Amino acid sequence: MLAMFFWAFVIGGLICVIGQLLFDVAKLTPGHTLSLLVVIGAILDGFGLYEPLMDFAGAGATIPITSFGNSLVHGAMQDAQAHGIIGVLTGMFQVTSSGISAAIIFGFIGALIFKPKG
Amino acid sequence: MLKGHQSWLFANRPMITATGVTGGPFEANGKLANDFDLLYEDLWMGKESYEKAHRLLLEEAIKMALQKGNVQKEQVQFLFAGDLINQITPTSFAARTMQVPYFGLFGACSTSMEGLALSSFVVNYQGAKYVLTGASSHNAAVEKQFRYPTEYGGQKPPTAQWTITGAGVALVEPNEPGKQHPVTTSATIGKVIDMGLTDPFNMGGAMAPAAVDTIIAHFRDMQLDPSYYDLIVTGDLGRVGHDTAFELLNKSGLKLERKQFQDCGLLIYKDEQPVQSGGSGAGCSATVLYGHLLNQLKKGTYKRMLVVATGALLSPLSFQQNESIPCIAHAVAIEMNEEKG
Amino acid sequence: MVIRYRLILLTCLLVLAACNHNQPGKDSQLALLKTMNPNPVVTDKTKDSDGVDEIKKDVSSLPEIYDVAVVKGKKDTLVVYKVKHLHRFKMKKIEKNINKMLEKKYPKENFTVSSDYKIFLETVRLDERMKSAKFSHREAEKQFKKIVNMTDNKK
Amino acid sequence: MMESKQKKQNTTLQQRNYQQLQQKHEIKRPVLKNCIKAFFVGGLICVIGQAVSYFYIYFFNFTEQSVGNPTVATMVFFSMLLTGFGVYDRLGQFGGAGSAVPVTGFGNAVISAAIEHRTEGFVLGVGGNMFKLAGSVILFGVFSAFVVALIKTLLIIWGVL
Repeated sequence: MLAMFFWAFVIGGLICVIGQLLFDVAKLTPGHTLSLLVVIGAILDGFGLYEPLMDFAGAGATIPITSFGNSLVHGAMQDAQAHGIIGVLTGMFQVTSSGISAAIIFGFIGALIFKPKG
Repeated sequence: MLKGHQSWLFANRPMITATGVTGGPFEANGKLANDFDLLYEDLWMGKESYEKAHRLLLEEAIKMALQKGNVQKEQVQFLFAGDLINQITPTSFAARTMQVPYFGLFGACSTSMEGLALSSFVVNYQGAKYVLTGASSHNAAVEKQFRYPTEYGGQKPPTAQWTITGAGVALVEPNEPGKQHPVTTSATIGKVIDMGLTDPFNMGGAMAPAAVDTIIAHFRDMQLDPSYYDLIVTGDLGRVGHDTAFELLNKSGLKLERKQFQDCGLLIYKDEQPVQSGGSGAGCSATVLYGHLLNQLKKGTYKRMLVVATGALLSPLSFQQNESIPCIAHAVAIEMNEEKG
Repeated sequence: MVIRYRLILLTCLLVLAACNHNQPGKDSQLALLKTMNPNPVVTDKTKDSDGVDEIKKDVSSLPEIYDVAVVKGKKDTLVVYKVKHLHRFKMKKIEKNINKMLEKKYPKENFTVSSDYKIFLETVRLDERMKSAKFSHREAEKQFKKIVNMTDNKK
Repeated sequence: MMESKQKKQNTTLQQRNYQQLQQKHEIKRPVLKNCIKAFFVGGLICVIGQAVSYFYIYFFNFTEQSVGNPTVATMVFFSMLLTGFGVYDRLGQFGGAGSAVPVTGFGNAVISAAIEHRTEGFVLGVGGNMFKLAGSVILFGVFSAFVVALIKTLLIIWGVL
């Protein structure tokens, strides 16, 4: 379990370093960088590489935004296996819904109770 | 009177009789806090939106200038002012409150000198007895429009600049000989210069050539040597733009000394404040000039100064559409009125 | 400001309440931290633990694995193990291998194999409860079925 | 790519000379320092995430596989608090990608936009602008996932995989 924390730290940190290099060396905006990372996550899952990384690094792989792409593919694949090709459309958000709905809900609650501090 | 190609000589030497300068909490911790007339502890300034706070900054600065100049707002003929927000609403709304005939200006961060040049021109030719001119910006309101939400955790590169929260307003009147006030003697209106830079986090680098172009034009039109001024101050080039402009000026053959060439964006904050490359925004040159620099002029630290306010004429839309950043700079020369006899 | 402080307080309370919600036994508190090597558990009275010991030994012999727990219920046998960290990349393959090996060797048994920490934790908890006399076999069987179900809808 | 090439051709000699001169004065981004900071901030956020997921494994009925959802939701909740108290923008300036890449950064993008545009009302302001930063992540995530999943499904149907 302690090894898990260690590897979560290392892998999570490294994914962030990739992001930082995209910021500073490739001079991408945060929006471009995050979009790119999500696409990379989706493609990695397409080759079946993201799941082992998640087994290995735990939150180090599930917390970075790359996992968003991964779980979108996952949801789509699950439904595709159950319902055929139409499942690709319908299953998309089955696994990821929590991140997006949490962001929407907490975003709205945030707007109700907070003011921007500047 | 037109002099040279793009400069005005103000033979009647209009006076800046009073100024009002307001600022926010970040400026209160800055180097020039003592030169502000009114500093707010809170960015909201008791208003329900940053845009309203922005308007309040300008309104208070105008009131302050009127009060110090002992003039009623009904006596004022014109107000020349502007800011950075869409359709310059904060300024227009302040003008609604003031009920003064109003010219809305947009020159991005060069608005302050655009306004001062126009006001001086109008007063010089007896077009008005009292003219108010000014510019303002509000950090959070401007960031919201041009960059990201203020609470967004994006990393700003070291070339980025900090939009200042503040408003500077000057009351311009016809010259009365012997009165100890700063006077404007000439102005040079710049043309739009675009060197093809596209990084919105490096405005200084984009604006430097515009400043240089206007400074060179000023000395050419006025047939002067840089040593005529003991201070040439740019608006908000920041560290990057200022260094670049200095090198460009020296390459062009104008002999400037480092001490003589300063920048409002570098003067306003302390080194340890996290402003990256320096201050910027329409309020930057306005607050520093109408506060700190005019105080120094009155004290005698400087005899003559040339203020070159620079503006980057971009919008969030234009840079998203991959347009480069066009820039402009306007210069106004200021000195103390001659003593009587 | 007051509202904000209340909000923080509320969060703290929520977290605390969640912490107190079920007090686990001493051993299971550390189940994720150290090697437990729990004894095989049999929830069914009628069967003895001979076969179970053997299963445990077989699975433990794999080099990628440490710490194995085996629970035998009425129908199913649950095998839970921890994978050495650097082998976690191959976790899916290891699971497949174990499944294959067990089915070959014990064709009569119905195996559920898992490497999930949660399942491991629950088997240790089950073991602890079994030791206390109050826990009947029927309750144990019920709890066991719950654990097996957990592995089914794990995704 | 095409565009940047075109842009280069459109610049005059004078512009190019100036850009070279300007580059000399441009303050370089401290890439190494930024990367180290991103590594530690990002790593730390992931460790907190790991701790949260063990918390859920321990006290609730979540397995390692299913714990991702509550963990993400909790991290976004933390992100809301930090954003609302005005801490996350400072963390972002320090940590760069370290705080932007984890899901907390996604939460921050949504929540900061929601808070910021509250003055324009809840429908047009909060509702209309909530996803102005994070929307592209959802768009490209969903579309790329669609393409990947479609290809994979077709390959499975055709018996290639």
